[in-house]
Amino acid sequence: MSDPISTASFLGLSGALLGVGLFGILTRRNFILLLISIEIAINAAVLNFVYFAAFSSTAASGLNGQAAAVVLVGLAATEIAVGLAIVLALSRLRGSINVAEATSLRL
Amino acid sequence: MSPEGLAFLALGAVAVGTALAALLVRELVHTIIWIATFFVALAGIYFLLEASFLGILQLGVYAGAVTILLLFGIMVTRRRIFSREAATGLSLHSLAIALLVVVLLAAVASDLAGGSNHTTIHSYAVVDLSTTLFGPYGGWLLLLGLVMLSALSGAIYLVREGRE
Amino acid sequence: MFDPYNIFDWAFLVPLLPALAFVFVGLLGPRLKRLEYGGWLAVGFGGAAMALGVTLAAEEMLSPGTYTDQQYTWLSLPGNGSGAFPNGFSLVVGTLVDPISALMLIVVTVVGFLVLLYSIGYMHQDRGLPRYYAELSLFLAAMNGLVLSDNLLEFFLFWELVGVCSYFLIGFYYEKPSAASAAKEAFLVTRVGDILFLLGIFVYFSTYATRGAAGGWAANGFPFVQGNAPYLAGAMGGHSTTLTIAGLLILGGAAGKSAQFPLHVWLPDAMEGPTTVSALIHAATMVAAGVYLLAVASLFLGFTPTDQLAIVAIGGFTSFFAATMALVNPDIKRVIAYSTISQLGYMVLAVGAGFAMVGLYHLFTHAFFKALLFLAAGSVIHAVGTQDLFKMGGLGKPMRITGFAFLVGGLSLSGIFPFAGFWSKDDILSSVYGTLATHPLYWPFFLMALVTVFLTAYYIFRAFFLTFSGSAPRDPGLGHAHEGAWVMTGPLLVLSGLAIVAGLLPFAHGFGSLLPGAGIPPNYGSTDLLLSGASLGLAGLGIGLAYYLWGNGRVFALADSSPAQPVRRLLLRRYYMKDAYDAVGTRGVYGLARGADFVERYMIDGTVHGLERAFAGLSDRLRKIESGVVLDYAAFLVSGLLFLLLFLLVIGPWVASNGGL
Amino acid sequence: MLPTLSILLLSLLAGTVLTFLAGKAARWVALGTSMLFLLEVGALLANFTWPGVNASGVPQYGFAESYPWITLPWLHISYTVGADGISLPLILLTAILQLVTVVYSFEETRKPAAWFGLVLLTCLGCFGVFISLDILLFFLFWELVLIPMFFLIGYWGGLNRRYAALKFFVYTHVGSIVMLVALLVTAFYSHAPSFDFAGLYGPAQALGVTTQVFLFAAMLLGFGIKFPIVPFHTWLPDAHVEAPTGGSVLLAGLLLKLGGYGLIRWGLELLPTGLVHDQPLLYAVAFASIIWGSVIALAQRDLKRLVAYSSINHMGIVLLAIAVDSNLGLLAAVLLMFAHGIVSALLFMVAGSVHHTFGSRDIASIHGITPRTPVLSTMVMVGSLASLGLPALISFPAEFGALLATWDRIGYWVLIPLLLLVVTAAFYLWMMQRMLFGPMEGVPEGARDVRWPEALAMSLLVALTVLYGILPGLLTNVIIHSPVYGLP
Repeated sequence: MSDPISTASFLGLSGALLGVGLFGILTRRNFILLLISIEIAINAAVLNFVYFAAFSSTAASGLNGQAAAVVLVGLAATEIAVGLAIVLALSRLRGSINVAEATSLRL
Repeated sequence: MSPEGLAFLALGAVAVGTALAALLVRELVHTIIWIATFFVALAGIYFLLEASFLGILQLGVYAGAVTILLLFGIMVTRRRIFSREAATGLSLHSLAIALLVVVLLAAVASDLAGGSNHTTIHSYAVVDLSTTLFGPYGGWLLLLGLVMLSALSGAIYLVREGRE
Repeated sequence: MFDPYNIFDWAFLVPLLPALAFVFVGLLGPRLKRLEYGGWLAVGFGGAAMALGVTLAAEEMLSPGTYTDQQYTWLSLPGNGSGAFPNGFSLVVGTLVDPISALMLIVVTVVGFLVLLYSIGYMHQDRGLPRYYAELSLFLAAMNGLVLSDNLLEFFLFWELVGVCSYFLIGFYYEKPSAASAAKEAFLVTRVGDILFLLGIFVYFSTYATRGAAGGWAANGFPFVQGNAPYLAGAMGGHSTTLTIAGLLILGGAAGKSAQFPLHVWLPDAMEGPTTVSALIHAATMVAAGVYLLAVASLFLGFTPTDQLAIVAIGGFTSFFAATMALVNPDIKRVIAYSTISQLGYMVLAVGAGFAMVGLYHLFTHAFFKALLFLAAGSVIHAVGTQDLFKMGGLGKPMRITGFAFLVGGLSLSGIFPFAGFWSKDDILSSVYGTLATHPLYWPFFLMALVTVFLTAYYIFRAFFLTFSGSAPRDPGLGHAHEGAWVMTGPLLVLSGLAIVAGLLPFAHGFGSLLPGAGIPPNYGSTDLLLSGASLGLAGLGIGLAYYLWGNGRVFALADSSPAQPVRRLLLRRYYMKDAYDAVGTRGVYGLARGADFVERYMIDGTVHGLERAFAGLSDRLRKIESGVVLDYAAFLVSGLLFLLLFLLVIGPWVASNGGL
Repeated sequence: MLPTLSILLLSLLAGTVLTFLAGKAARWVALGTSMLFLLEVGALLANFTWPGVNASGVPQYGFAESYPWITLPWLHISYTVGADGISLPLILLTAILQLVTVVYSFEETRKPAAWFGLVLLTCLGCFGVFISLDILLFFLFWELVLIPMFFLIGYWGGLNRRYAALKFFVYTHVGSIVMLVALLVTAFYSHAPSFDFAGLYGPAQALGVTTQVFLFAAMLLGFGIKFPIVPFHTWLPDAHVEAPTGGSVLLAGLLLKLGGYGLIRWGLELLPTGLVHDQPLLYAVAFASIIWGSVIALAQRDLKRLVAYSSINHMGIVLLAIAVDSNLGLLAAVLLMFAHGIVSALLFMVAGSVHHTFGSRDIASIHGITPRTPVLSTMVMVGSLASLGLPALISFPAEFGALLATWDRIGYWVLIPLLLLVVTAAFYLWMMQRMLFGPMEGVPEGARDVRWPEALAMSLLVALTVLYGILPGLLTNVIIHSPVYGLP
């Protein structure tokens, strides 16, 4: 590779994606959009793992990074599954999936 | 600028753009389309980084499974698929907070990375990755499997019929 | 070791017999067919105790010496060779018979038995007879135990027990609020003395335990062994201040028990109890225990000159002070009670001046004639049902024996030759007189004691004439007076006999010579004829004045305008001392307690409740944050992230640049 | 060697479980259990020999047992139990009070199985505290005591019982936590090899002066709340007033002793230097408790409150006796704890019976009860006289020893507790004057003397009061078989 992609630009990309995710988490009231925002944030993190795995100095640490990325992807998928189950239950119970209305966490 | 650099810029721009679009559009179904594109763009970046296994995983799990799941979620919770998400507009202070986080993060990262550039992209054989996963990470992988299993049963419990 | 053929080893039975009577009468008394049976049971045990006590005393007189018999180690602590009690110590409870305890033994068992007998008649209508006899038996047990104690701690133990018996007996008629109040007052005032006494014991004890390397006391507590005084002074080695303080503390204890100024207030009020109780406890025995303590302490522990002056001052002043209050009192029992305080003052005076044996001599004679006076008064009260002298009168004819007994008691109290009181009182005055040359500071107290002779004769004959002279009671409402049964007159006659001869009993006059050893001045009571004549003259003057004012049914009334009226009121109000004590005790201490209670409820607990409210309020406010809205939680999450980043960026480097944590 | 103490613990545990399950027969099971336990404790006392101090100066224990429990590289926690002259009198007290409490409340009708079970459980906890020689075991039993007592007050208590139960729980729990922290810091700061007493002994004593001073002060606070010391005492009157009689008996008789015992076992023995340097603080706290308890008792109208405040006064004397740090002082402290256990139990029973009989405990409105209830009045008198320190009754030798030891250490300061003895006498005598004597007043028509279980329980305590008052040597000869002997 003659023209490597700079670390700064990569971090900028993943930072930007995290920002988008956070923005979604803070503003969206629709549960599904909330889930999507979380996914964006997680993907930003995975991207970091993959990038640093690609440029790591030793093969072992690079493989570690990729392995973490695999685990993360698995966890994120699980989270989506549970999240959607909650969406379903919520809509069945309340007829709405507006998270601002689900306040039963309060004592 | 090398073709890889150009490709990275293009894919990065697509990723940020589609992510934003997914959150800002009014139709929920459009959101799904945008987010699917986002996942694909990320997969492209992974290929670019020669992490082909992860790229395929990204395509299969996210662009495929997660997208379909989200679509199903929308279908069963909405009477009409093309219903408008109650627009919440663009909350300025939320945006500011998010930007602040990004800026601070960038500052921290620049502190850590020191702006140094690497020269070579390592590519790893899938065999090595699987050896790593099932070797030192075997326990964690098992744990992940357990988490997935319990999440699955939890999900089934949550959506089972007759539960009021 | 216990030797069954040695009579002194059986001394423990003297207190034990009445104690058994207490148990039997207390448990069985109320269940017996007739309440008197319990009384007779107590009389029987009391009689046995008297027989043994008198036998012991006789044995002691025949072969003088100190007989100790230690039965039981009460409390022991092994020594570990260092620290405060290197030898450890063991507190022993045992019996000790020596001449002075033999003397006391006679007084306590004889008067005790006579009073028990007399009570059969005096108390026969009372529902609480079993309780009365149980308590009286317990008192006798404790008093005998006190007399036979072989160390200070055991002494204190019984000292407290007689105090509590006195408490119950003063409050015998507990339905009467005044009796309940008097009982409490007696207990509390003597308790003040007891506290001082206890501290005195501590001072002696620890001084010994720390310094007494030779074992002796350190190992055995406080045996009343002769000749300890020099040892003690040596052990305290130049600690004459400590010795003085210890002596003053002992004096404090004695003053409480023997009702000496300023702790005398309880004794007149103690007359709320049955008259028999007054005769036994508040005249002959318990109140004399204070004098006994002082005598024992002066013989075996030793007093410094400062202590002696204090004791002389208290004794002399009290004798005069109490006599003045007796001058005007209208209550026959209270007159005798003040006289008791006054006579106890004499004894204290003698002991303080260094003549312990003289003080004990007076204690001995006083026990008989004062018990006699009380029992005679009891006979009168039993017959007419009042204690008010101004309602009585003319009782001499229907109650000849009682009148005779009272007369004998009065003459003895006044110190008329050859009654018992003459010898002992004369001994006190002359022996103190003998010290005046070397101790000029004793002068005022000697003069007070001398004037008291006149006052004593006057007030006791005032009571005598008011009661017995004249033709008929002044209050016609009084019932027909008649003499009591033999159980009442018998003891009166026996005591009359004793009141006449007690001073002459061969061992009594000069029995100090029976107690050889250190601590007893070789020459006491040099009979000074001039002084004897003076005191006889004063007494005669007092009797004459009493006859002039009150004899033959006369009643002397002070004019309302008389300048003596305020003095009379002052004396009737007992110099306002009881009022002052009440004000301090009731209003002062109780007010303090109420104040403290207020602080407790509203400040200490208030602080606690305030804290509770503050935390409850805080948590009320904090829980509002828990809105339950997921988005809010997300916002917290992001804030946490922000904080973390800020920390990494700002605070971390700042700390690092300032040299780390 | 038989695991004696474990057998006792298990037999008591079995009895407690059976009582909970026994339903209507619970009272008989409880009676049997407590009688058996008393017999066992009697046998324990009869067979007790003290092994003394080992070669490295660590005190040993009779009936010692030790089994490893949790073993980590840096932490050895064990089930270690044992008894010596300090704990045995208190174990005896536990057995006695358990029996008399069961007898006294023999006719309890509200959920009897739970009542008797909780009573036994409280005693089980106390027994555990007195035999534990390992920090964790000690703390477990210590906390175990709180729970049944919380329910005893909270369910069977008076009108304001929930407030009182909560106050009791919060106060003592705060104390427990401070105590636990102090104990753990002692263990970790000294790098002790294990949590048991023998492992802690040497390292803890070797701690620096400053550390010991702070640790001992923390223990004073932790154990002191149980004592209770002024100003952390206000839970006690409230808890007593609201507690049922049996609860009060256990509370005053046993729970307060846990504080004293803990301070001796873990404070005085492990941190002697800390004790010596904390003496001014200890004296101040003890004097404050003595004065405050006594003076406030004078202003009380409620008989139970009065007795509760007198408890504060007496436990102040116990603290004083511990503070003087001498063999006599410690002997007196243990003796006084035993004495106070018996006497306060008697007095709280008396107060309970007064309440049952007259429907009120108000000293100011009940007068002259003696003719109507002679037995109860006698008990009031004996209890009061014992509490005010009359010779030939149990408190006297203890108070005498405590005050003599105090005099020996700090001289004329002893006048403070001595003078307060007068105040103590004053409030008891005043109470007796108003309640027992004078014309009868405020006595309901049907008021009858105490019922037999109550009379029996109180008579037992009176007998013990007299027995140990006349023969205190029975106890002191046990107490000296302990580190008491070695103190300066």
